[in-house]
Amino acid sequence: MAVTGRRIGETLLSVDNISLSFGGVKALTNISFSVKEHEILAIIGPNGAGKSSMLNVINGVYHPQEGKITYKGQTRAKMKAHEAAQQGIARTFQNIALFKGMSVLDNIMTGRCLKMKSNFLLQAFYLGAARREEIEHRRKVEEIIDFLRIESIRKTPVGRLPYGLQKRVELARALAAEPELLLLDEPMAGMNVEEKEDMCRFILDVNDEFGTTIVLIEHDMGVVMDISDRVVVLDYGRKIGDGTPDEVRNNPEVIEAYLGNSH
Amino acid sequence: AEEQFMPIPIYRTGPYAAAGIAVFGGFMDYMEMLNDRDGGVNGVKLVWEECETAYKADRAIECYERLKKQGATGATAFNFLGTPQIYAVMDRAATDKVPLVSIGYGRSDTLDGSVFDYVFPLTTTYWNQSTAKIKFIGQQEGGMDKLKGKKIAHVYHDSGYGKETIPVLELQAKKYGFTLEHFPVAHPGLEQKATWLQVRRMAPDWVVLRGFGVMNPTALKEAKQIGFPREKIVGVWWSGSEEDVMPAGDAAKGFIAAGFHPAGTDYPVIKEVMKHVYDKGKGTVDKNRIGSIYYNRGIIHGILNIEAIRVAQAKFGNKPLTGEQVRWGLEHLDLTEARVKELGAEGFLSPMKTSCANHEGSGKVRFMQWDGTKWVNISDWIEPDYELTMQLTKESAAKYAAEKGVKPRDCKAEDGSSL
Amino acid sequence: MMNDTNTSLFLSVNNVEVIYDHVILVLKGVSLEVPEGGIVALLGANGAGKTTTLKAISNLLGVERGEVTKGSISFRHEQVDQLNPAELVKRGIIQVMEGRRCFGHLTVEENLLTGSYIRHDGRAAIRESLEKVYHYFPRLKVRRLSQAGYTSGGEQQMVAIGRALMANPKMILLDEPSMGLAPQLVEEIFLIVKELNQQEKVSFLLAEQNTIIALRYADYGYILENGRVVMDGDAKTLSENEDVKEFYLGLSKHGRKSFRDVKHYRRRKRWLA
Amino acid sequence: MAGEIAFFFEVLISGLLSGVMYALVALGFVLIYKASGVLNFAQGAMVFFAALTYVGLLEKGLSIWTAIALTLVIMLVVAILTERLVLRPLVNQPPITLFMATIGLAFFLDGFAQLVWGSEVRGLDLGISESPVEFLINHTGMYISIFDLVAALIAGTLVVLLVLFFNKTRVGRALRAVADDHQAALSVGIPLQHIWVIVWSVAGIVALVTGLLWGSRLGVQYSLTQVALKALPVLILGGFTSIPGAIIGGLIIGSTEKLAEVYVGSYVGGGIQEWFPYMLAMLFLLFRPEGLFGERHIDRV
Amino acid sequence: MFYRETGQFKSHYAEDSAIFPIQQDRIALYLLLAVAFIGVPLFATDYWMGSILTPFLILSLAAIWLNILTGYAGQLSLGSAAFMAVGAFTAYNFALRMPYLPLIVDFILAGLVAALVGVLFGLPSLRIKGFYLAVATLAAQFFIIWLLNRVSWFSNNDASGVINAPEIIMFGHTFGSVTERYLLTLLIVALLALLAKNMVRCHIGRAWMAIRDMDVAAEVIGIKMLKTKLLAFAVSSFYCGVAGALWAFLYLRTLDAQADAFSLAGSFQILFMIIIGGVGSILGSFLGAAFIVLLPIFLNIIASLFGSTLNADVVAHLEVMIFGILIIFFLIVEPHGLARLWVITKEKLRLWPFPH
Ligand SMILES: Nc1ncnc2c1ncn2[C@@H]1O[C@H](COP(=O)(O)OP(=O)(O)OP(=O)(O)O)[C@@H](O)[C@H]1O
Ligand SMILES: Nc1ncnc2c1ncn2[C@@H]1O[C@H](COP(=O)(O)OP(=O)(O)OP(=O)(O)O)[C@@H](O)[C@H]1O
Ligand SMILES: CC(C)C[C@H](N)C(=O)O
Ligand SMILES: [Mg+2]
Ligand SMILES: [Mg+2]
Repeated sequence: MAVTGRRIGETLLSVDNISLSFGGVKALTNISFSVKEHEILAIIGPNGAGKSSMLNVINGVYHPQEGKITYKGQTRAKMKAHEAAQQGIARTFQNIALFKGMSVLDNIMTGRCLKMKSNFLLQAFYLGAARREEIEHRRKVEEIIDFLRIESIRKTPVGRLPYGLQKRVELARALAAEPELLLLDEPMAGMNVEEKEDMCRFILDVNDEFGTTIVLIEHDMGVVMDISDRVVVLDYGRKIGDGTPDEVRNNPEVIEAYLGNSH
Repeated sequence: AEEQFMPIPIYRTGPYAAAGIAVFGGFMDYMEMLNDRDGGVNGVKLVWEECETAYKADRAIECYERLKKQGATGATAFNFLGTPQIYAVMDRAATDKVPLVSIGYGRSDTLDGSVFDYVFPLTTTYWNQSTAKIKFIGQQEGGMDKLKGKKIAHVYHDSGYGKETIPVLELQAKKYGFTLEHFPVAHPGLEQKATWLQVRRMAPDWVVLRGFGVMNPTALKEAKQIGFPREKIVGVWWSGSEEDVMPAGDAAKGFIAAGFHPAGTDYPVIKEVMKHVYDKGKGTVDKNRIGSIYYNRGIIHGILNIEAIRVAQAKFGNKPLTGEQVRWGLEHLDLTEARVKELGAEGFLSPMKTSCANHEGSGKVRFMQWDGTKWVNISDWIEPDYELTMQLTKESAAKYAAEKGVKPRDCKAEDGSSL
Repeated sequence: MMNDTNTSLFLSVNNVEVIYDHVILVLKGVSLEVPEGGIVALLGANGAGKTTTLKAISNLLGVERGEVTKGSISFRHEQVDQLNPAELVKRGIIQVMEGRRCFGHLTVEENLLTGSYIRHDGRAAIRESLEKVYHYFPRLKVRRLSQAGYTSGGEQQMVAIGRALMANPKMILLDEPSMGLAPQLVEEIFLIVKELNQQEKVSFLLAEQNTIIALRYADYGYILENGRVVMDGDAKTLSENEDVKEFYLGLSKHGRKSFRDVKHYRRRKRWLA
Repeated sequence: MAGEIAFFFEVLISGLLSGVMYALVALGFVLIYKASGVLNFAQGAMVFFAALTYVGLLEKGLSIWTAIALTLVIMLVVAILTERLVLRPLVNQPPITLFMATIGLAFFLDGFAQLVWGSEVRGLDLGISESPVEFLINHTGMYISIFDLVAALIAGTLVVLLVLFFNKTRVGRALRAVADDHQAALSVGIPLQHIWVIVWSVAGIVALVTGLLWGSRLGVQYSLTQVALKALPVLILGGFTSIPGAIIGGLIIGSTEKLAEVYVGSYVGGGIQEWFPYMLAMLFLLFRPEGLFGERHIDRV
Repeated sequence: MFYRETGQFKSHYAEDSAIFPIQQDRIALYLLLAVAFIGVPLFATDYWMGSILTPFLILSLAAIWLNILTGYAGQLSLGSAAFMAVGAFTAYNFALRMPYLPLIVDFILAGLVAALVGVLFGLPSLRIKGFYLAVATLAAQFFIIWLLNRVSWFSNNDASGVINAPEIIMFGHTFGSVTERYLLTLLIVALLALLAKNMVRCHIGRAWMAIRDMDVAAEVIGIKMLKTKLLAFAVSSFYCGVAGALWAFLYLRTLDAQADAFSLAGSFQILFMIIIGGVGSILGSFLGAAFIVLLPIFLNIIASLFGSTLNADVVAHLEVMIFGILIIFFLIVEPHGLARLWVITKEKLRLWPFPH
């Protein structure tokens, strides 16, 4: 189902022959796939298949032993996590990685850290540029807060929020960086249908309105099949499928390894 | 009734509590005795208040500020029982006109009363004591000339207190031609193996020990473990209390320490204290501590501080006195043989006399040896090497005066005294 | 509430109120019952108070500065609100906490063994339970010597459930068991639940977001909103309720709608009236 | 043996033996760290408290063994009260909070011990000789004291016993679980309370042994609380969670600090053993952030 | 009832992100400042100003250092006192050797040098975490003090190592009296506290908190670990250095590398302050300092009231015990410190008289 105003473009990211292992455990073996601009790509696979590890490789948390990654035309074997951020890759985490001691607002504001330039002395005196900058970014963040409809919890410490809202705040934080590539690790885990619907809406809107490319991991096949343009299937570190939702749905190997017969 | 206020900046807690409790205990008991026996000093009752310093300079400052204005006429004089505390409070005391009394400790150059009006290192400064120690060692070796070529190890508490005597020792090493090595021991001095191994390697003829608290027994034990004879270790008087040797048990036998007063209860003044204080169910320490070195030192504190009040009363009248007035008293102490006897302290306190120029007043030191159960005197009163220390004192005091812009008093003119 | 359960009354929660930090009122009088051998689902949106309810039962609130300020909880006719968690586990109630909460530094197998701490029936019996867990979750056997902290999210979830099984419980409080599990595995877990329920007579109270599957396996359900039970009934009845269909099952009158088509505009829930 | 070489070995060996004494203190820390993930600041105070109670009881005329038994009972009571009054209300709080609570406990024990027994300095004679072993002097020229050898023996035995206790009982596993996550441990039925009482009691026993050995060295007095400082570098070097780590760390720290003091210290004015162990431990951590045998910090997203 | 924010609407984000968004709080603060700057000098005795409030303020500043470092940036340190010593000796040596520099410059230099040393000892934090780091920072504590003590150049070759601080002359004025010194301290501390507050509510503060709460996630967001951590060490050590200089110049007026405030005990004391006061709260630094500095003194004063009835030894030990008990008590009441207790009280006040 094509959505208006969204064109899938050139390849934004491609991973080539990535292999990653921890001690004896081979988390990823020879994985290659690519992500196109404005696309929503889902990665699925059984537990422990290496999906999260794949995201970690893409944004530099893990360094693969083999293979390379090409992002926006630049090829590299390894990068630091904050470099990935600088290049416009943002993400959320499977085990929520919010900053527990801070309020929702502050958490989202940290998402804009790369955009804040004033030096700390100015900040200390809260003068001119620093002050303007704070306020200007605050405005931007408030837009995101409105967008995700979390106005009422702005000042709440994130630790007190229920799980689902935390996930939403985490998304907000990632969005605050205005990323080109957004990596979402199980953004809908632990939500009921109503909340999943909301979340899907947000993801689609982000993709639509900001043209953000999205790679997401999700176990809810309903969601995956409905919102993604393409699906990559991993199984114990190997890629066993790559194609449109329909193709994947009917791939016998995928059915065998992951979907089971109920879907 | 009229009252004279004495601040008691005690330390009952921390690593050095044993010293604090006993010394101040003796001090307070002595005052209690006077109150009970004589109704105070010439009709002026003695009152006091404790403040816990934990042997810390910063808390000492707070105690000083808290107590300095207490009582009708303010604090009589502060006895901090700690060199760092004296350093820390010195300038304030001068400004506030409150005397500081440091009996057997403190800053050595404050002996020079023309510069340090308000500080009184009564009995003996560390510098003087140190020269007496070397003299004693010389005596043991059979003459100062025998010191030539001898080796002395200086094991000291690595603090302002411990370092105080380094310059004097250096001068003496030069003068008498002995080799000197310094071995610092960090506070509080729990672990000295490496130090004593080095001492063993140096194989000195004598060890000069300037410890405090737990550092002392530990040093003695280590000495034993490396087989260094304790008879060749000479300690400062803050190494020479029962508390310093008893924990070392056997290892302390034979150890020699300086002293400026004896242990024991066989002195009229102590008997008086027992009678007027302890027999009436009062008293601040455990009865069996009476007569210990620390306790007796506390009695000395009492005698000297109160005597200063008396001297000052003779001039200013029998009423509560200000610190400034007591200062005058401290500067005009004259404890003659006879006066000491009157005080019931014959053989307990050596006679002394202070002056404008000399705030120390006495300076004699005597050495005692631990026989496993008690301290035994093994020397006569030994005079320090004034020639050497006075020179050093004058230089150091002059430097201080220059730095601080203090104009030294003309003591010649005041009472004809000079260093 | 349930009407015919007096005979088999097992776990019952009466009008419980919970306050966090002395100021945050979260549960506003929740009552529910689990019959012996029953599987009861606790449904509700984020923040409704499901986790809090479970923790109130297992008495794990204390350590979060939460407090049951009203109401009572009884298990097999015994008042249990004052018992500490270890006692509760001994009596047979164990909770599988939300968010896995594995002991990161322990290996997978050690994690499982911690679950048998309260047992005194000998090594052999414990060994047997361990094998049973490995039988249910073969993946864990493969990873048994890895530190749990380094296993994948799903693997950790299996560890958490397996660990609870190791205590041989009579009643398991399962908090979001399906979270982060692959669909097959979700199915499997519920099958395991059913199996334990039928063969070993273990009762379950499960807080679950995956309403579809929860109602398929549960006998009875409660819907919690804002700290109150707003609806309860047989699983069947519930799954036929219009609101439940729309908000929890994602079904509209015309069957399942695509996630793509959802609009932000939505209908009001009837029970919020 | 030639003088200098013999001296070197003498320094080395005395260092190793002091290291054993440090390890003894470190053990107490390890126990509690293992069980709660917290550095027990009160360990020093416990050492002092135990030793003081023991000599206090001796002074009251008790025999050695009754005094030891009674002290052990008292340490058990301390453990129970600590669990009940301090730890239990603080379950699941961040480690730093618990750490602070142990500091409060340290103050309390310091004060309490002296309140009951007074702050006089007391000697403690265990009847172990401090003299150097004649045989070694005669044959190697080295001065190694009997006391040190006995202390090493006791410490070694203690370590073996503890390792057995923690590896052969289920308590060991439960302990580590508790250290990882208090709440989760509770949820699987690990009785935190018992575990903590057990561990604090064992730590109390270790404190008594430590207190007796160190106390007979230093005299039983307030400064005993400071021996804890000697244990800290040992801890980070060996790893906070490892009992063998405490011993190995102790040996390394003890020997290197003595060697450094003797061979380097003299060139820079001495007293470097105050900081040398810490520097060494810190540099070591740069290569192994969890110490020799400590558990790695798990960092995952 | 009266503590309400109803009726206070915010029309700008600037207003909302002000330090005290609620008007009552602002008024309270102004009152407090007025009391501190005007009331205290008018009515308090020298003893109070010089021996209680001055050290309290300086220690609050030191507590701010540790709070920035530990509370905000999550790096536990036990070397505070040594950094204070660095500051004190730096200021002293600049004052001694470059007497033409204004004293205020000496203080700033004290901070800067301490910052430099802080960064140096902060480097290991890139690899070492938690209590391991804490113990490793003891290396700084012992090494620095040893060095200051051993190299007598630092203390102008004074034999005892205990030296007097020079007169405080600033802007052509000699700060000789207690009141003047108190005011100067207050001014510096208030200013630095304000700066600290600004920093922690700005971008840099959020970056610190982020690495504290979850460093991996922080890095993924784009926060540079190296720079942020070291900046935390630098900024906080700056505070500590200034605190040290103030301590030596305005309070003790002596310098001694062995001073208690510069010793390990001093470091611990500062740690106590932030834990009791509230980790991650500037206000907490002040509350904690008040607790730790004032409580023992109050206990001691109260104890001296019993002086005649109770054995003094007993009282001394009771004091220590009660101090310990109070620490535990407050932790149990509120593990996150006094500042948090304060916030909760305010929250309750807001609801009062209607609970929940
Ligand atoms: N420790 C706590 N302190 C303060 N508030 C809390 C705490 N834990 C939970 N809450 C609050 O209690 C409410 C209910 O939370 P709870 O975790 O029980 O919800 P839930 O139904 O389990 O939600 P989810 O589906 O997201 O897990 C939430 O609003 C939450 O903010
Ligand atoms: N840092 C690590 N150290 C050791 N092993 C790891 C590490 N990270 C991941 N692994 C292992 O790599 C494998 C893949 O893990 P990953 O988290 O990528 O799985 P996943 O596909 O995200 O699974 P899930 O759906 O359960 O989250 C797992 O077996 C896991 O245990
Ligand atoms: C009891 C004390 C006065 C001795 C001490 N070490 C000092 O001189 O400072
Ligand atoms: Mg994953
Ligand atoms: Mg929940």
